[in-house]
Amino acid sequence: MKKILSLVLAVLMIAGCCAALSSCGKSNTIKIGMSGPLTGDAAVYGKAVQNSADMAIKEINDNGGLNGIMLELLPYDDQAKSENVQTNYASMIEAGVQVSLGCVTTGAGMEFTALSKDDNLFFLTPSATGDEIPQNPNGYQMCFADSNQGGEAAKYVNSLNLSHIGILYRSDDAYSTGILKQFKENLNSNITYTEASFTTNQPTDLSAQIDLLKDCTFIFCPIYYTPAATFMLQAKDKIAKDAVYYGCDGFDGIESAEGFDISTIPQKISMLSHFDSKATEGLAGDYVKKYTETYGKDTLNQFGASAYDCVYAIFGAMKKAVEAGKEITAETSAYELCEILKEQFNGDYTFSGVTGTNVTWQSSGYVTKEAKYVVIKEVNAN
Amino acid sequence: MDFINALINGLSLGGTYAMIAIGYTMVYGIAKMLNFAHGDIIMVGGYAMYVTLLLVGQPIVALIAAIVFCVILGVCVERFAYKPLRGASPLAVLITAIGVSSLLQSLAQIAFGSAPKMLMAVQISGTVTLGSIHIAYYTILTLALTVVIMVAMTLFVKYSKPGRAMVAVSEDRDAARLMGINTNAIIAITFAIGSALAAVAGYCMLIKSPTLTNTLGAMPGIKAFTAAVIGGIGSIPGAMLGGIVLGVIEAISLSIPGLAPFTDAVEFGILIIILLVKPAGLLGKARREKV
Amino acid sequence: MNDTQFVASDGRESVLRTEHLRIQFGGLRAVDDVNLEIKKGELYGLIGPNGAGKTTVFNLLTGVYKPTSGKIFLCGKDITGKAPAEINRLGIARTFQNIRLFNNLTVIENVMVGLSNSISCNIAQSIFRLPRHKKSEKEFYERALELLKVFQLDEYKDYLAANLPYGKQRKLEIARAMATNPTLLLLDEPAAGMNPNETQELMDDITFVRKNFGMTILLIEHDMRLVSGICENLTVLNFGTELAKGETAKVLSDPAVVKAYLGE
Amino acid sequence: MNRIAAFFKKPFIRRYANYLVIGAAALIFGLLSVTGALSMSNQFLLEQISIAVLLAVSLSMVVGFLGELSLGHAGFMCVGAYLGGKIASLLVSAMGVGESNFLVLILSLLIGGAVAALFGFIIGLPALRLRGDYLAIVTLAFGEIVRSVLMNLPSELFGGTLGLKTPRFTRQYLFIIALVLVLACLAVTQNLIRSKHGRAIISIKDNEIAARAMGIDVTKYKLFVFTISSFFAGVAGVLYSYTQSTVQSATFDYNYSIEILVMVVLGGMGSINGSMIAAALITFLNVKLQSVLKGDMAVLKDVIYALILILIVIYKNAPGLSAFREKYNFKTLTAKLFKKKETVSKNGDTVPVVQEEAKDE
Repeated sequence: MKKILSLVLAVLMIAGCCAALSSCGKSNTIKIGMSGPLTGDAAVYGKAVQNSADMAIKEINDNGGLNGIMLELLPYDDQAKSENVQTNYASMIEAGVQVSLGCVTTGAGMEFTALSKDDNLFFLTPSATGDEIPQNPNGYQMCFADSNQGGEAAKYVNSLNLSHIGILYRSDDAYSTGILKQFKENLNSNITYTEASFTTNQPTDLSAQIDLLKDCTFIFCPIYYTPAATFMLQAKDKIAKDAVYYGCDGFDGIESAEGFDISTIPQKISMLSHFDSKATEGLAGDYVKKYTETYGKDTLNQFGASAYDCVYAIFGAMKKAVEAGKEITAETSAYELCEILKEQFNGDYTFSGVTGTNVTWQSSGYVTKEAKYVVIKEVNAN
Repeated sequence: MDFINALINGLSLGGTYAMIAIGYTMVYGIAKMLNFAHGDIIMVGGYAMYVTLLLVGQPIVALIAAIVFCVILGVCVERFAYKPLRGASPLAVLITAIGVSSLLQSLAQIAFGSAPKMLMAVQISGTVTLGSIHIAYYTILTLALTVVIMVAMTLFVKYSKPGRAMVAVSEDRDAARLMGINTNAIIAITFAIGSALAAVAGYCMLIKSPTLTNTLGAMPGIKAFTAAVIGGIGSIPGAMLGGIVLGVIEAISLSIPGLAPFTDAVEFGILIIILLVKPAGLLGKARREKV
Repeated sequence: MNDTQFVASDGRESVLRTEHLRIQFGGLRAVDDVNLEIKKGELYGLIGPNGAGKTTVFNLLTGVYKPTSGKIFLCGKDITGKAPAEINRLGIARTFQNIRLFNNLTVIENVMVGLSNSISCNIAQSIFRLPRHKKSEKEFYERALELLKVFQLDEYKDYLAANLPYGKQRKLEIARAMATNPTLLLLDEPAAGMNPNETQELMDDITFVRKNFGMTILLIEHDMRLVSGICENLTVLNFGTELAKGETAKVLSDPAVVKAYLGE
Repeated sequence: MNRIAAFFKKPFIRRYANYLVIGAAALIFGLLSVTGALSMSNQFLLEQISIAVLLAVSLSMVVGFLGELSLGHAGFMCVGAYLGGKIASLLVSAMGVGESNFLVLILSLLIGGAVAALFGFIIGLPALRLRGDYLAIVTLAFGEIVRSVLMNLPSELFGGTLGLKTPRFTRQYLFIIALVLVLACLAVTQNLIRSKHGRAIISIKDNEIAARAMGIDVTKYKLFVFTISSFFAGVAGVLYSYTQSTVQSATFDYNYSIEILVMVVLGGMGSINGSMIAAALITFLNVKLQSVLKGDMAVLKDVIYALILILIVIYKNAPGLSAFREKYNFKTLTAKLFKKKETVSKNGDTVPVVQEEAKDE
């Protein structure tokens, strides 16, 4: 009995302080929710999304918000694990979130898609590329879906009339295996490939994978940029000097890793992406300059750029709806706001931002925008 | 010829696992506890190298700084987290070690941010090709360090006074205390050596691939614990053998494309088979309970 | 239960018989060519200097060690090489040189563990609390209490075994062994570390057990006063071999035995 | 105050106190939930707590009573989640019933639990020969093997890296069923421990050689404990699959097994009530910290959790602090708090009314 009584006291104490902290009353802002890896292995991608969304919201609020109504970001940490999304989703609903950026990773995103269906909570995900993420009417993607990213990449590789390519992918990651599956389906049958895979448990030592791929002159890497940088650094004198690394949108930000001097990599590095973190002019250039000043270079990547665009796309759609007579206030429910935004996104709403110009969305939630073939670095001259 | 390369990769990978495993097995032998935070000492050593490189820029100085820092950290962790629990149930100490491990990882993320750091200055590139066999310089250095450490440890345990005292304490702590051995000092020395080896292991990992994140030490720690058990927990030569065996299994499994995604299953599967055949590990001596 | 009735030399039924019992650890023959013959209801002594192999014989009889060669018969049935649990079910119970009680169980629960095989109640009956469970638990309690009374331990029944004083722990071990309803009881230095009146109390318990339960007992003991007081026959072991065997008084006066024990 | 204390001390209440607490929780929260008064976050919280308690009680059988260290409990949960989830999704589509079909839930619970129990039996076999840390690493290895294999099987089977789609039971009722299963597991565990088989299991933990000498069939009991423990871990896994829309093997890594072990150890070895309370509190703490610490504060969650863990373990277990613990433990605090009236016992010295706590079976 002693144990039970003593610990019930502890429960009340904790509940009290937590309840007090979280219910900070109904402030008059439009709340934008976000669930992403703010800690753990994938924290660098989650942090980029959180920082960029904050930056966009500050800019919008600085020049008046939505007709005087300020926006507010509620970023929750899910460590890129699907079992944590449930708690974050409930916190969002109870904090009065009206619109959201969904999840940062595909694995967690699947859970968010299912949970948000009944509440009709609108989400525009910056980087959850799974094909099934936007399957419900309230779901949209700012990033390419695996299928079209995999398809685009295969189309590009087919055009290079190579006979053999290497593939480096992460076998325990939904993003990597999702794109690779589509890539293989669209690859010409005459192109053979050697596959090398790694998992979260072997992120640093890739020597076995290098041995498998050392004779390939073209290596397709549907992986995020941290393991990509690791592979390139470790393989720089083992793989042909004029080989080409070709990645997808996860590749962007490879130069931002602190201490990583990309010129020491002899091979060419290119990617299919909707953002180039080396941009200097236009919207992308402004974003890169401002982000680097505010948050530093080490979390500058396309996850952030895409999140920045998501906030502006939602804001643009809301502004357009208000101009068209729709009424949006801090009290508008998530359900109503979703209907308003769906009307815009399924309609003729076009958005131009850091990751694309004249971007439109289909009612299926998939984005149509021009994929850029971005060369991060040419083969070293010597 | 791929097999040879895979073998060489396995030896260099096994070398790093062996260094970490020696730390695990010594601490287990002496303090009868599983120091789950041992893997994270590697990560802390990495960040110590990162800071020193910013200040001084010399990899060798960075390594020495990392070793010194890790030794201090290892001894402090033992002094404040484990010593109070001396005599408590081993499970309690295990849970504290788990707490220390997650504390080190989260403090590292607070101090250095979540983005990975690339320690290019530490990285050693360049390979030697003999016919179709490629041996990278870092593999040679790792193997050299592994051999040096193995020889040093074996001599230390056999011929040095603290070394023999360590063996005595691992055999029977109370008896050793009666023989005038200051067991607390010996346990502190064990943690110091274990942490120093962890720093060197961190160095060997970073010269190969210089990516440093706050979760760098997590999985290698578990692999090293597995290696220590394969070799027979508590036996230093066992830890060395277990580390090499595990490294080779992992490298070979990764070199076969179809098998690569199943590498974890292959490694742990072979571990179970070894333990079923030799319940006390390859070199462990089965302690027969006196009836 | 006994398929062939072994009749010992003086007509009484033989409970335990070993033929050329030997066990070798590497080169060392810990026990060599031991031939015991213990008859029903007898209190047989097994004495010898330290390291003579007495406890090793016990471990052979109870299946903890497998003999290198030789046979062990219990009431005529060959039990060589069987597992400890099975040997216990066949009728041999033992105590240990260094006490091995169940410290997280109370005194009465320790004895109940001994009774496990004599009162049937399968796992399902226990989990679903079928009537068989209640009945068996009552029976466990009563029989355990009865045994504790025999050894004057009933007032400590709810103490944790570890909290008992040394002498009482020894007696609990015997009570627990008795609970397995053995045909042969092996006592490994029960009087070790006991003061004189505890030893006397122990002797009374042993004689009580022999009389009331008709128990056959094989006793390892150093205390000559205890051995000569209650053992009819005994075997003297020295370096694993039988030095002398037979009627207690005659053997104890044998010069070879005196020499082995007391030296020159 | 004394009447309440007296009420709690009646033997019947004390013996079934934990059943009553859980039953009351199921009833009260169930009514709240059915009438819609229970918020979504609390429904999710109750699901997570009941699953954690189920895992803690089932692990305490192996770690607390049999005394064997298992670091692979999440592996059994993974088997339950994948097998049970797969059966559930097949049945839902085959029978064309809704995802919250009660019959499908029961069937998948049984099948998921049974398959996990089979793996428990298989893992029990090495347990017969291995002890302590060697067995711990084998259980950890088992967990990692299950995870690695299930994830890399062709995606038609178990969904590959994208995870297995599983039906989602309605939030209103799932935690009630989960609490009922906790009661079942508690009943099985306590009935088992408070019987001759329980005594046999504890005797094996205390002194295996003496247990064998007393005729205890150590092999049977070890295998049985591993099997029944992994059955309930499998059931917890199926329940977990019903709380998610996709089940992913990354969830069931060794850290999850360690978290369950932390609950059992912090709860006090061999004390079922302690394990349950620790499981509920740790889950509550984790969820609340996750929902409160947003944005840049998120990283503080692990720091706080780690510090609480280390301090509690050192406070509860450090031999040096035993004097400190005596002075400031709960009993003396409540004695001062409620100004207990002292009764003079027959031999003259004052005896505080709050009785020595009964041995916690």
